[in-house]
Amino acid sequence: MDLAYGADYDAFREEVKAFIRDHKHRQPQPGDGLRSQALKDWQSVLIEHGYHSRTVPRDYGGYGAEPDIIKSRIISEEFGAERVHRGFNGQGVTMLTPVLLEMGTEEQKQAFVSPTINAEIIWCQGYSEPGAGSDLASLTTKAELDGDEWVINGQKIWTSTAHHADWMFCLVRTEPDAPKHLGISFLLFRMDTPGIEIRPLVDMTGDANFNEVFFTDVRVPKNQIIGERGQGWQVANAVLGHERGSLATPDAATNRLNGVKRLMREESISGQPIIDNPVFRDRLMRLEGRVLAMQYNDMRLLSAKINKNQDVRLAKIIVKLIGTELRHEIECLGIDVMGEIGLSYGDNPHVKGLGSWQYQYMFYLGLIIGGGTSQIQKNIISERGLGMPKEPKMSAAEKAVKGA
Amino acid sequence: MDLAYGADYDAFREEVKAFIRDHKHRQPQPGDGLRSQALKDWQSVLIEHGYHSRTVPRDYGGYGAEPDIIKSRIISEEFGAERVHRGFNGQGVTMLTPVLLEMGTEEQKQAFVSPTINAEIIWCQGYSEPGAGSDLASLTTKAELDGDEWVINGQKIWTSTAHHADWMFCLVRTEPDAPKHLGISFLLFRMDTPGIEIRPLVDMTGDANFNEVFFTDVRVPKNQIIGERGQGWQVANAVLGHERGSLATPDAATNRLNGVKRLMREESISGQPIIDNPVFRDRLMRLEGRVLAMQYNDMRLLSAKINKNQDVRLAKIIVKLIGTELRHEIECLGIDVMGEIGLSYGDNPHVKGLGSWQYQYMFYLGLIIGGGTSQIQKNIISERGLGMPKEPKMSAAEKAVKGA
Amino acid sequence: MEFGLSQDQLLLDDSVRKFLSAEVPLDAIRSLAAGEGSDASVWRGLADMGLAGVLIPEAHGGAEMGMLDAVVIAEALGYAACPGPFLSTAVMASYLLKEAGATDPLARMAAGEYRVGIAFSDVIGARKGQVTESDSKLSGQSLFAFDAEADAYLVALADGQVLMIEASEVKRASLTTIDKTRSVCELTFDASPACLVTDDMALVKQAILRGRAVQAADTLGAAQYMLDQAVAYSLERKQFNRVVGSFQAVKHMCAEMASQLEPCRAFVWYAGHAFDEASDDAAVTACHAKAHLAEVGQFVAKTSTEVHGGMGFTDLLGLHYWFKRIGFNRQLLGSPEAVRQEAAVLQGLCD
Amino acid sequence: MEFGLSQDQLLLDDSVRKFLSAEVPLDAIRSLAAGEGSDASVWRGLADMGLAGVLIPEAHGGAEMGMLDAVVIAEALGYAACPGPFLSTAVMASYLLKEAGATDPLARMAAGEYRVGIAFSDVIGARKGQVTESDSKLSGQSLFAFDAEADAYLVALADGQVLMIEASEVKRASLTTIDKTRSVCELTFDASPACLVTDDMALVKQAILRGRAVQAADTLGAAQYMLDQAVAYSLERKQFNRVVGSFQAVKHMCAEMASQLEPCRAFVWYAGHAFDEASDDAAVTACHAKAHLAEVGQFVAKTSTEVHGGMGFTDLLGLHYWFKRIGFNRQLLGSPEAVRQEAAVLQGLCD
Repeated sequence: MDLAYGADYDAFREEVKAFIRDHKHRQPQPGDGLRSQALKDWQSVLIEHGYHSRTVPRDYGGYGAEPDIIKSRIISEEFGAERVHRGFNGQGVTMLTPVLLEMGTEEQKQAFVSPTINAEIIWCQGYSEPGAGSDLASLTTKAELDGDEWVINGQKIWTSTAHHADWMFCLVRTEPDAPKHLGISFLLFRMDTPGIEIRPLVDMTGDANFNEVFFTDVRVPKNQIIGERGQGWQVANAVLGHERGSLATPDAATNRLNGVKRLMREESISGQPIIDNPVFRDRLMRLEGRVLAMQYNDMRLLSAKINKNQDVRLAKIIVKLIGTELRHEIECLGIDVMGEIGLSYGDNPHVKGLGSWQYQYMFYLGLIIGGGTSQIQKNIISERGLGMPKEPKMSAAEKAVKGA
Repeated sequence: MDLAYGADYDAFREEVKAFIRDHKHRQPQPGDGLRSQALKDWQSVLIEHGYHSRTVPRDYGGYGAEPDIIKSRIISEEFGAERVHRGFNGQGVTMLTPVLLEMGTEEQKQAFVSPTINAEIIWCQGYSEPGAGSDLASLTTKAELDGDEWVINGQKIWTSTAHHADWMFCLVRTEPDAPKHLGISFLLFRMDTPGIEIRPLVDMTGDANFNEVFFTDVRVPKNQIIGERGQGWQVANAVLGHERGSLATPDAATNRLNGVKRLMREESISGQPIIDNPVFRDRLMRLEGRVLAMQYNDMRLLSAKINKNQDVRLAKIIVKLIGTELRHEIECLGIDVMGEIGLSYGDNPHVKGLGSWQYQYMFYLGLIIGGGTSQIQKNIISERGLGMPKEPKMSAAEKAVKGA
Repeated sequence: MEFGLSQDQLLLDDSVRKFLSAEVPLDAIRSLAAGEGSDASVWRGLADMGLAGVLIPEAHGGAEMGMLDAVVIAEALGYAACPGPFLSTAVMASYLLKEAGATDPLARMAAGEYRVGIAFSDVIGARKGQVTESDSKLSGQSLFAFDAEADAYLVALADGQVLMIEASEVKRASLTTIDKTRSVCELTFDASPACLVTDDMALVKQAILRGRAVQAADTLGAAQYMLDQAVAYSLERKQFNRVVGSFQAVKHMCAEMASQLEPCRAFVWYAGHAFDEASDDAAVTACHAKAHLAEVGQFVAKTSTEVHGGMGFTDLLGLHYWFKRIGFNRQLLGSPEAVRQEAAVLQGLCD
Repeated sequence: MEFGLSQDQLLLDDSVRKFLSAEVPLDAIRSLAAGEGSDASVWRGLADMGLAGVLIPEAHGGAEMGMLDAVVIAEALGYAACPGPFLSTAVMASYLLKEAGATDPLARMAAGEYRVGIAFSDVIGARKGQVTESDSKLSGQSLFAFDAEADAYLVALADGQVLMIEASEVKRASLTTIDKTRSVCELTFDASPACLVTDDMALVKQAILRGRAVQAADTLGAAQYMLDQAVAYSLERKQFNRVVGSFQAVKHMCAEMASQLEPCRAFVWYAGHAFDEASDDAAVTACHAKAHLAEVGQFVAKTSTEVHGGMGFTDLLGLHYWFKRIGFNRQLLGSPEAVRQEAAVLQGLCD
């Protein structure tokens, strides 16, 4: 057990600190949007210094460093501690870029990587469909080849940045007769292609965090495909795992827990500081114990990435299930301790700097469901983590009876 | 809503009170066993006055009253309040007697009912088998007809009074080629029949609350069968439902909760009465809310029995699941509030009059599992209570793969 | 002996539910949530059925029913996520004004023409700054008053005085909460003239207790709706070639919801009945019912949303209106912890 | 940077587990529970491997390892439900005597020849009547001392004084608890001569904290055993023509156990390590680890038993020894509520 990063890394940390000190004033301000010059400039500065797209090769506009998890962690820690803008990290950056680098043609890499990491192309992801939430293999949006073009018809849902995006990377069924997992292709296309309609999908928070996207005879050049026809499932899966882990980071949970703690110290009900209420304090401490467990679990995962000598399969696949649930419960405590005032929402002046517990409470319920419901997570944990059998498939006869 | 029982019943209650006042001194004492004359005498007195076997016809040795749920309830309340011995209520009385009365031949009723309710024959029940816990239909103990006798081979488990019993009522497979539910018969036989071996089954409490019973060529006269060959499943099911409800009565839960409350008022830790600890008090109150819900649910069930105009199917089938879990948690609080002393067990002097929380904590875990695990209960509730589909059966091909 | 609803109560339940399913469709809730339309016509309709005057004596134009009836109505209102001042005007204010002998407004309240809101923050859980009274004039702020459209408010001070004040005499700022089917506001008093209704703290406490019993029923209704929806949705929606309701995990989630919820029905009935019979255990039962339903409701709200998968998270099915109503009930008139503490105090287990 | 066990620690873990699986089979636990046999040979074996002296300096014949090593050992001991005075003698007493400079007994303790028990009831949660000291003589009762076979006891008084007393000087009554793999007794002092070890309350607290971290690891090990058994049993046992482990409900029970338990591994490692590094958060972490493992352990103990169905309830598989060990750890050195309260005090959140 050695929790120190060592002298070289300490030096690197100083570099990062110095960078932040010197450049902090140039970061985008709250009002600056996705399309602002301020964001683009900041993005360039970050890439130039290796604090964004660090391992993307220089040939494609990145910084070109070797992967180094500890350096990534140090950057993350220092930017987090100083609350400095991390640059744009949409789905194009986090999910498509690795796919392009691994499976794209040279031409595709040249065309897309640099504009993507420089926030010149904003992407959205078209995976989920209304009939295929936890079950991507049964997606039905289809693309048929007509001359030199794919013609797409169907619908996507849970498309988070569709209304801001320039392009979409999308899974479509191209071989309707192939077995389910083998008939899918991975296409790229512009969002202003005729036949695309975007409808915002308002959710329980009242915001439209997601969209539905409808395709009617959308025509896409034949070569805008990553990988081979029918390999889209494999292409997408190469990065899907990445998404699942990132929904529930223990750092954020720690921050929110400390937020509740602050709230309980600062606020009083009937003249008594909330922290003096032993029942709420016990709930707080109970949650703190759970947060600590996830925090050290995360350090173990980080260490396993660096040292590659530990089996952390189980420690990894439980993070989404436990982490999202934990966040949901932390937010619930934030609500409960405030009594009636805990109901405040939106423009209610009592929401003030306390943070919107109700918003996060609902948003984290969304995350418990999204990216594989808790039920799917438990299936995965029992099957991949504990070696238990898969759900038996129904016989054909029964499908006929139960289906339809 | 009318919670009064009415004048007639008030008069009946007075009768019961008077009986108790006049006869209490004759009840069996703690040392009197199953075979004691004291118990038999008391049993006679109870039957004679209609406080036991109340609805069993006089021809078969009972009191011969019409069923009256309120009177039963009043008897139960008054005997409970005065902690008076209810007489012997083994499985012969509660489970076999109704079966005999409904499905036995006249000869069988004459032979068995009176000695059973008079505690002259003690019965044990042979349903469960090691390979068929929640799945009675797959029991494998078999009986083959050889001349005028059934020859039984196999094994039973969870046989609670086997070591005290004179007779067993037992489910055996008599038609091996019939569909699973249709090949079972309901037999009666003496426990001293050659070929029966009883092994006590020690459980986690340290006691042997149950037994295993092994049969090797046990020969039983052909006519000792209730119902027809192959109908044993239907015969047994006629009374099984009765057992499930009785495992978790809210009155007992209320008593135990009041026990914890008393404990918390009487005991102190570090000079502080436990009841002054707000965290434990909150747990107590939370449990009290849950107990009250079950208590009024029980009144609703009672009322439905009397008035027969309410649909209480769901209210009824959830009792075992919720009731056993609730008891388990009440016992847990009894342990937790005592700190290290809460670990006391068996002959430990600190157990004293406080009641053995640890024993009940484990015993109720047994009841959560026994008589249909919580998983089976939830299947039943979702299927029968909410109309959701049954588990799909595996296809024959898959059985071949997964089975064996 | 009959533990259950009378024929009259079953008819009441039936007619309220029929009215609500016709008059409060999801679209009406959506409009109200969007700040369009009002609950005025629904409230008038409910008043025409006698519901606004459920606790008001016939002599004052009310229906003179009991708390069990109020509980039956509240369950139906919760099931429909119905807006309107039932809790404030028809239950808490009606009870308090009647008991205090301040019967003047009762007839108009029963007719659905006069709404009386509740501003009890100082008693429920005071924050910095309390409302003070001097010479029948109020000063200060009441942070959390319901409803926002009331014609007048009952303001409870920490010392147990209750005053009634016309809405026109106060500055009223509407407060956004998660629940758009109920309205809440902040009242600011500036030597505002008010009228003493009572200085009997016991009446305030009793009004709050009755409010809690009614709220428990409201949560029961809302949670029952969410359970019904979850079961129905799970039998429609398919994943992996099966209706999701055939998966054991989903079946067990529904079974757990039903198992926790079903006993609550008898519980809230008794909570109402205990007031009608003036039973010794009425106060403790009301607290326990409120706290217990808050916990069960939260479990059902979350679990039903999960059974709905992504659809549960969206606005499309409108399920969240019930989720939020249950969340609102959880906090209103005291969080579960606070209410359980009171149940302990009522039993003499602590001060 | 490496968060995890060193090669040495992995070897230690491996060798302890091998030793225990050979020397502490279920039959040995059964015998001990039946009051037959003793843990003497196992303890001697563990001492030969250096475990009895894990925290004792080499100068005094110990292995001079650290708290992380102690945690690794404790997890293995819990997994095997191994009897013996590891917590009392090897952890709490070793630490306390070493820090207090009372080094005389250390060599014999490290050799496994001298067992020192812990009688801290008056500090952990005093009942009526405390132990008093006068002129180096003890009077009164210590209600809950572990272990029952110790050669001497450290007795902590409410004022922070710790005295050591030979077992021969006290009246010792063995106490039955649920857990037959550990032994507990009641000590009665009657002006019994004892020897002052320290009057530094901080040392008592530190010893308790170290005990808690080690106990958390013991629970982790025991719970991991119960999870492993549940998965294995569910893949063997058939019902309704399927192995029960193929039912989604059973799979999810196992998934929930694993999800709660797995992060505890890193948690207890850090709890041990924090003492070795003298980190500021060592005390809070130890409390949290102990309380968290108590809750997770209870969940796993119950759920694993349920997965085993009726077999889990019987003595046949011996599963209940682990169930009870987890239950024992839950209460020993403070119930979860008490320990969480201490975590709050340590952070200055309350007095």
